[in-house]
Amino acid sequence: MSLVLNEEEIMLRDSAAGFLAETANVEAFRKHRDNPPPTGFDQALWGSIAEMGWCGIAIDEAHGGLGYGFTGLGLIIEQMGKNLTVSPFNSTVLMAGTAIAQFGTEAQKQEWLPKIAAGEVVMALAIQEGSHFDLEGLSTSVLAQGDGFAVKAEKRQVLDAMGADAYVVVGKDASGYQAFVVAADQVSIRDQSMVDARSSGTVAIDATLSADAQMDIESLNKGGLERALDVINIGLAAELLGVSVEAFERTVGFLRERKQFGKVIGSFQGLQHRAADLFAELELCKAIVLKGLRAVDAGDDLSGLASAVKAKLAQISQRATNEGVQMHGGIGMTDEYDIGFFIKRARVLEHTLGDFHYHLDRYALQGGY
Amino acid sequence: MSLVLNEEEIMLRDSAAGFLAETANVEAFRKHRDNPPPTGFDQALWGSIAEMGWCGIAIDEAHGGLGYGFTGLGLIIEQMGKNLTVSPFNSTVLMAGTAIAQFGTEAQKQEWLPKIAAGEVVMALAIQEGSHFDLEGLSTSVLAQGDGFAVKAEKRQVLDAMGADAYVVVGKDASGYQAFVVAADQVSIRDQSMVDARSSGTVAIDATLSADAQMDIESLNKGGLERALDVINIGLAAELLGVSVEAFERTVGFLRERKQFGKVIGSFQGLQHRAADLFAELELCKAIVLKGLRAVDAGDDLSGLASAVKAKLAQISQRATNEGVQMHGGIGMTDEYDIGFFIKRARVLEHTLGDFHYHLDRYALQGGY
Amino acid sequence: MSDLNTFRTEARAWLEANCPESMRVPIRSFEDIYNGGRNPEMSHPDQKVWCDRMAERGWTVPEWPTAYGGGGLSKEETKVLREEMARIGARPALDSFGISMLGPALLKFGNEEQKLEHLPPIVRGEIRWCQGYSEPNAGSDLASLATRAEDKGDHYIVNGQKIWTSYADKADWIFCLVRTDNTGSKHEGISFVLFDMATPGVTTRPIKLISGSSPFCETFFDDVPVLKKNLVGEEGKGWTIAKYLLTHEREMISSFGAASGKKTLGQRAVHNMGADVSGRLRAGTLRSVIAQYQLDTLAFGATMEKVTAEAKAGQGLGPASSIFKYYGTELNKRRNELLLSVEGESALGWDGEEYSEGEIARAWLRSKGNSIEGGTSEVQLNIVAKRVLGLPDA
Amino acid sequence: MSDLNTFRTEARAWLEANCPESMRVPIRSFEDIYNGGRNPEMSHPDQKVWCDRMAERGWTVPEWPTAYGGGGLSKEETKVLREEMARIGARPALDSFGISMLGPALLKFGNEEQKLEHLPPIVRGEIRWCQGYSEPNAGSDLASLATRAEDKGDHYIVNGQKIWTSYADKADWIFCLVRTDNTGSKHEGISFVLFDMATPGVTTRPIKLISGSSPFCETFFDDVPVLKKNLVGEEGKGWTIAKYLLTHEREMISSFGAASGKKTLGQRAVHNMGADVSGRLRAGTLRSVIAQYQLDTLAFGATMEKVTAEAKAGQGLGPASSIFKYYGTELNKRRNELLLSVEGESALGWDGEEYSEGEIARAWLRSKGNSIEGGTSEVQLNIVAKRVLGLPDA
Repeated sequence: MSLVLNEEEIMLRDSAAGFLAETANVEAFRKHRDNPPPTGFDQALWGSIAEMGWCGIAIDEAHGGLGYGFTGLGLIIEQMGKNLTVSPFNSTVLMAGTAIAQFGTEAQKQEWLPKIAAGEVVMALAIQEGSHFDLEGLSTSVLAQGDGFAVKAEKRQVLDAMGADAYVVVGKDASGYQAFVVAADQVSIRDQSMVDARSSGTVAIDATLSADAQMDIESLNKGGLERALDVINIGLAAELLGVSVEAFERTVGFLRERKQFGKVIGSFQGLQHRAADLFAELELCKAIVLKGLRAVDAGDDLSGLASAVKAKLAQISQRATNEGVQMHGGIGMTDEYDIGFFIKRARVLEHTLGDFHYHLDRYALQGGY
Repeated sequence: MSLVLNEEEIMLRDSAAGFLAETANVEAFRKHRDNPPPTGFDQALWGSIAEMGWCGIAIDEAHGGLGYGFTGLGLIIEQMGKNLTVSPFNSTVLMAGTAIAQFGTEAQKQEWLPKIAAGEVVMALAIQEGSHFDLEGLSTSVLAQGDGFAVKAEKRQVLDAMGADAYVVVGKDASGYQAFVVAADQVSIRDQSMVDARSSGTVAIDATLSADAQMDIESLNKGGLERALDVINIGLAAELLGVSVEAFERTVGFLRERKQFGKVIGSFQGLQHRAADLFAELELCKAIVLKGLRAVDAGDDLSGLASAVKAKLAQISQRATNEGVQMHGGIGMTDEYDIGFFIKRARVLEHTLGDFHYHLDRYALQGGY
Repeated sequence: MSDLNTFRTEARAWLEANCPESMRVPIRSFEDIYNGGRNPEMSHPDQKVWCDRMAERGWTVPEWPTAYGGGGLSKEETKVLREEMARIGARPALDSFGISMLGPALLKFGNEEQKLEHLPPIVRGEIRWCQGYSEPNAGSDLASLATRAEDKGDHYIVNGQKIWTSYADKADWIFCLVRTDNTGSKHEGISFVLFDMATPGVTTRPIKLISGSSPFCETFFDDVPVLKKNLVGEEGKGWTIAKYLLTHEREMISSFGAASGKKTLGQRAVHNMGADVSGRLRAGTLRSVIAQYQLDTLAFGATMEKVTAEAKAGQGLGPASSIFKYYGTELNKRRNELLLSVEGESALGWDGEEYSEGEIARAWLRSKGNSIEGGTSEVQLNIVAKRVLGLPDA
Repeated sequence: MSDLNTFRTEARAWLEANCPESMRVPIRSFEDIYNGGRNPEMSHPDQKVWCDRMAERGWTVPEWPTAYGGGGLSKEETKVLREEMARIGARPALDSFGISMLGPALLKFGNEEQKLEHLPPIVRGEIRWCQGYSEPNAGSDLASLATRAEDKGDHYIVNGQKIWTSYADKADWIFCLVRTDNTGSKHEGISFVLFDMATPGVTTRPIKLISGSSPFCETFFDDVPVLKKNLVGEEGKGWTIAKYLLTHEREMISSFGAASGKKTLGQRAVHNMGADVSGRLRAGTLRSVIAQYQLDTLAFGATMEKVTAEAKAGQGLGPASSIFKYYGTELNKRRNELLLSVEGESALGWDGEEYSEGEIARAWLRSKGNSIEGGTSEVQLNIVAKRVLGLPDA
C-alpha cells in the first residue's frame, strides 16, 4: 500500500475537479439551496455523473461496476466536498452501495449493484434512531412473522430520503442485527430541513417484509455491518477533507488580499501561525484519508483506522471552517458570502454516522483503553 | 462572600511577599536544591515563619491559633509559590493541620493544633498508595486488634516525610476510612528524590496503634475526609497560582527585553496573542482561587468547587510553565536559569492529591454527568 | 435612609397603579422589547401606554437630569426603582440605542442645544437611533473609514456607505462617524454627526446572515445634507467619542458568556446519551470537553464577580476587565459547539416546528459573529498584549 | 541485478568474517555508539576494531567516493550492505557529525584540497567534529551572529562565543560560522571555517540542562588563528552552506515524534489505573487526551509515509515536509506530558534506582528543548506561513 497517487488516479481526480468546478460548484449549490427541487437533487447533474461512470467505480465488474477501487471513489467524493456538490451520489453509491456490497445477498447484489453502477436508481441508508448515531443503542425493531418479518422503526437523518427509490434499513431483532432492502412504497417519508440544505428525511417503516427483502444476516453480524460503516465513514471523511481544504484555501486567499490597519492581514504573525498550524493539520488529514482509502482497497482490517480517520477529519473540519468564518471577519458572517456554506456542510457531515466524540471514543476502545 | 481583598488581607499578602522575596526566594531555593539539609528544610527559616505567626493563621483561637481564616493562609501560600519557598509549611500547616482540624478528636486537636500554630512541630499527611492519588482505591490496611489497631501500609509521595515529627496516616478498614496520628518512631521512612527538589518520602507503617491514636472516625467518614482534601487542594491551588503567575511575569519581562531579528521578540504578534490569552486564563485562575479560599472560610459546600479550582490551576500552571520555557528559548533549557524550577515545582504540586485529570473527572461527576 | 424608604413607598404605589397587568408578564421574544420610534413595533398596545407613563416621570431613563427629560434620580434611588419594578415583574418600559449609546455620548460631549433637542425625545421613546460606525473596507480597523463629509458652509454633504448598522431600517435618526479631513493620521479628521434617516439620499438594505435574517443593515449615503449644528464635539475629534462608545459596547457584548440556567450541558448530555453505572456520561470524550467548558464558565463567572467587587471597593477597574469581551465570546462559541455535540441531529435542523425553526443551529451560527463584532478577538488580544502586558508594537 | 547479488554474497561473507561478536549486540546506551576521534570513548574495545575494519573498505561511509576514503557504493549496493548488516545484527561502525553534517557540506561546497584533507579522517573515525553555529545573543536569529574573524593576510583571528555546541568538549575539530564582514545585510559577510579545537585560545564548558547533564557546551574563542585554506566556499558566502546543513538537521530532529513500540500509552494507563466493565480506561478525561495523541501520532506517521512515497515516486518533496520538525517535536512534547499523567509519581522521580535515575522526568524536561533547538516552532510556523502559504512579511 503506497500513500502516493498514481498517474491514473491523478487524472481521475483532476477530471472530477474540472467537471465539478464547472457544473456542480458552490454557485450551483447556492441555487439549489435557494430553490430546492422536490426530490432533493438535480436530475440532469445526476445523469451526467452517471454518464461519467463514477457510480460504478468501486463496484466490482461481476456486478456491473468498473472494479477500479475505493480510492478512486474517495478522490471523487473529496472533490464533491470542495465544490459542495449536491447529488444522491453519497447516499446511493457510498452508503447504500457499500452496504449492499458488504452484506447484501447475492440476489440483492445482482439486482441492485448494476443499477447503482449505472446511476439508474437512487438509494438511501436508514439506520440512525434518535438524535445521535449509536449502533449499540439501536432498538429491537424486527420480529420474525411467518415466512417474513414485521419491521417497525423510525430512522432519522436519512440522506436523500425524499428522492430515493429504495432503502437499506438496518435494525435489530433479539439475537442481532437485521437489514432489509425496502422499496419506497413500503415506508413513509418526512422531510427534515437540515442546516446544510441537503435533502434529508425521516423514514418510518411499519410493514411486513418478505424473506427475500432480508439481507445476508450472517455477514451482517460477522463484521459486515461494522466494515460497511467503516468504509462509509472513510468516504465521508474524504468529503470532509474536500470541505476543509477548500475552506482553508479560500481563507488563505482572503488573508493574502484583505487589508486592515494599512497592511495585508496575512502579514500579522498571529494569523500566520494559526494558518500554518492549520496547514499542518490539513496535511495530516490528507495523509490519513489516503491511508484509509488504500486500506479499504487492500482489504485491511479497518478497526482502529476508520474511526481515527473520521475523528481526525471531524476535528480539523471544525477548526478549518471556524477559522474560515473568524478570519473572514464580518463578511464571513453574511449569507451572501460563501464561506458559511462550508461550516454548515461540515457539521452535518460530521454528525452523519458518528461525530468526533463518537469516533474518538471508539478509536480508544479499539486501542484497548 | 466578596471576591475582593480587604485592607488587612492586602497588608498580610504584601508583608509575606516582602519577607519571602528577601529571605526565602528563588536564589535560596537554588542553594537548597544544590545542598539540601538532611531534614529537608532550613530550621532557621522555619523558625522565622513561625515567629511571624503564619502557622496559626487558620487555626481557631480555642486551639492556639489566630482564627484569622483560610483566605489569609492561601495568600501566604501563593507568595511561597511565587518564591519557590521550601519549608514544612504546606505539610504541617496546610495538610496535617487541616486534617486534624477536620477529623481529629478533641484530644488530638488540643494536643497538636497549638503546636502546629506555634511552629513547634513538623507533621506530614500520608495517604497516597501507588503512583496516583486515588481515594476510592485505597487498600484495606487497618484491622481492629484488641483495644487498638494493626496498621500495615506503604504511603508514597509524602511531603516532608524525612523531617516530620508525626504523621496523619489515612487508610481503610472493611467498613470505611480510618485515620491515625502516628509518631515518627512508629514508621520507617525512605527518601524519595523528586523532580522539584523538595523533600518527599515513602512512609511505611507496620505497627499496632493504641486507640487514642485513632482519629474521629465519624467525622472522617461523614464528609470530613473529603472536606479536608478539598480544603488542602484549594491551598495547593493557591501555591500553583503563585508559581504560574511568577513564571508568566518573568516570561513577559523576558519578551519585553530579548531581541531577535532586530526586534524585541515581544513585538511579534504570534507571541503577543499567546501571552494575552494566557494572561486571560491567569486572571480566571486568580478569581477562582480566591473564590475557593472564601468558600472555605464561609463554610460553604466545597464539592464541585474544590476540584474545579485544582483542575483549573493544574491546567493553566502547565501552560504557564511550558510557555515559560518555550518563550525563553535555549536559555530557558539551562539549569543555570531559574525558569526551569517553576515547571518542576508545578508538576509535583499538581500531582499532589490528584492531578488535572483526577479533578476534572471528579468535577464532572459532582456535576451529575 | 429614611428618604430612600419614602421614595420606595411612593415608587411602589405609583408602579402598582400605573404598570398595566400585561406589562408584568416576562419578555418572551424580541418583539416584547419596546424600542419606541416614529413607527414603533409592538407585540401589545400597552407597550406604548407603559412607556408614556414612565416617560412622564422621566423613569424610562431614571438617572438622566430632569432638564433633559430624565428622572433625575440618584444611583441609590435608581436601584430602589429597579427593585420595585422587579418586585412586580414589570418590564423595562423602553430600551434603545438612544438610551444606551447616544445619550451617554451627548451628555459627555454634546452642547446644551443638542442635549435639549435630542435627549427628551429619547426619554419619551419618540425617536429611535441607530449607529453608523463600520464600513465594508474598514472592518476591525474602524479608524480607516472612508465616508466623507464635505464642508458646504452651514452644512456638510455626506457620501459613503456603512455596514452592520443594527436596525437602520427601523431607526429614525443615526449617529454617524464621517471623515471631514483626509490630511492627518487616520484617527484624526473623523467627526461625529447626527442626521435624520428620512433625509433624501439615505437608503438601507437588511443583511442576511449565515444564521438567517438579522437586525443588521447596509446603509448608503448619496449626497446627504447634514446641518453643522448636528456635529457633536469638535470637527475632526469624533474618534474620542467613538472610542468612548466602543468600550461601552464591548462591555455589553461580553455578557454573552453567561450561560442560562436550566439543565447543564452535562445533564442534557446524560439525558440524551445515558450514563454508566458510576453516573459518568457514557460519551466519555464529550464528557471531558463539557467539564472543561463548565470549569471555564465557573472561573469566568468568578472573574466577573471579582472585578465587580474590586470596582465597588474603590480599587478601580482591574486589568482583568480587558479580557471580558474576548473570553466571554470565545466561551459562548464553545458552548454553542458543545450544544451541537450534545443535541446531535436535533441541533442541526434549520426549519420546521420539530427543530423550533432551527433555534439551536441558528444560535450556533450567530455565535460565530460574537468574536468579530464589537472588536474581534484578535483586536482584543492586541489590546491586552500592548496596554496590559506592555509589549511593544511590531 | 546479478551484480547486486554478487555484491550481496561478498558482503555477507566479509561481514560474517569481520564483524566481532560483541558488535552484533543491540545498542543499549549512548556509550555503545562509536563516535571516533583522537581520544575515542568506548564501552567495548571492539568498537575501534570494528570501525577500523569497516573503514578500510570505506564502508563506514559507503556512498562517499573512494577518492576520499569512502566505499564508492551505489545507492542499491548501500541498501544491500545495510540489509546484510541488519541480518546479523551488526551495529553501525561509526556515527559522527563528520559523516552526517560536515561531509555532505564539504562534498558540495569544499575544494579538492579540503576534501582530500578532511574526508578520509572522517571515514576512518580519526577526527571527531562539532558544529559552531548558535550564539548566546542570536537564538532563532542565527544570521545575526557576532563571532568575528579578522583578516590577517594568510589567516583570520577569531574572537567570540558559541553556545549549544554539542560534544564540543569531546570534538577534535569544529566547523564554525564566523562574521568576516559587518557592512552588508546580516546574511552576508558570514563565512564557514574549520579549525582544530586544540588551537590555543579555544575553551569549552559543558552546559547543564533542566533535565540534567547534556552534550551541549559553551565554547569561547579568544584570538584563535585560523588558516585561510580552512575557509569553505567563498568568504562571506557561508550562509548558503549553513542553510544547507540546517535543513538537514531539521529533518533529523523531526523524527523525535515517532513513539517507540511496547505498550501504548492507553494500555499503560489501563495497567496503572484500571478499566471499567466496557474496557474503557477509568480515568476518563485522561483517556480522551491519550486518544487524541494517538490519533495525531497515527496521522503524522501517515504523513511521513506519504511524503516519502511521493518523493520516491519522483513527485518531489511536497509542502508537507515543511511541517515535520514543527509537528514532530510538538507531538513528542505532548507524549512526554502524557507520560507524566499516566505514570504519576513514578514519573516525577529524579534520582535513585526506583526511578531509573529519573528517566521519565528527565526525558520530559529534555523534550521541552525539541521545539527550540534546530529552529524553534515559531520559526517553523513563520517558514510555512511565508514559503508555503505565500503570506507576506509584516
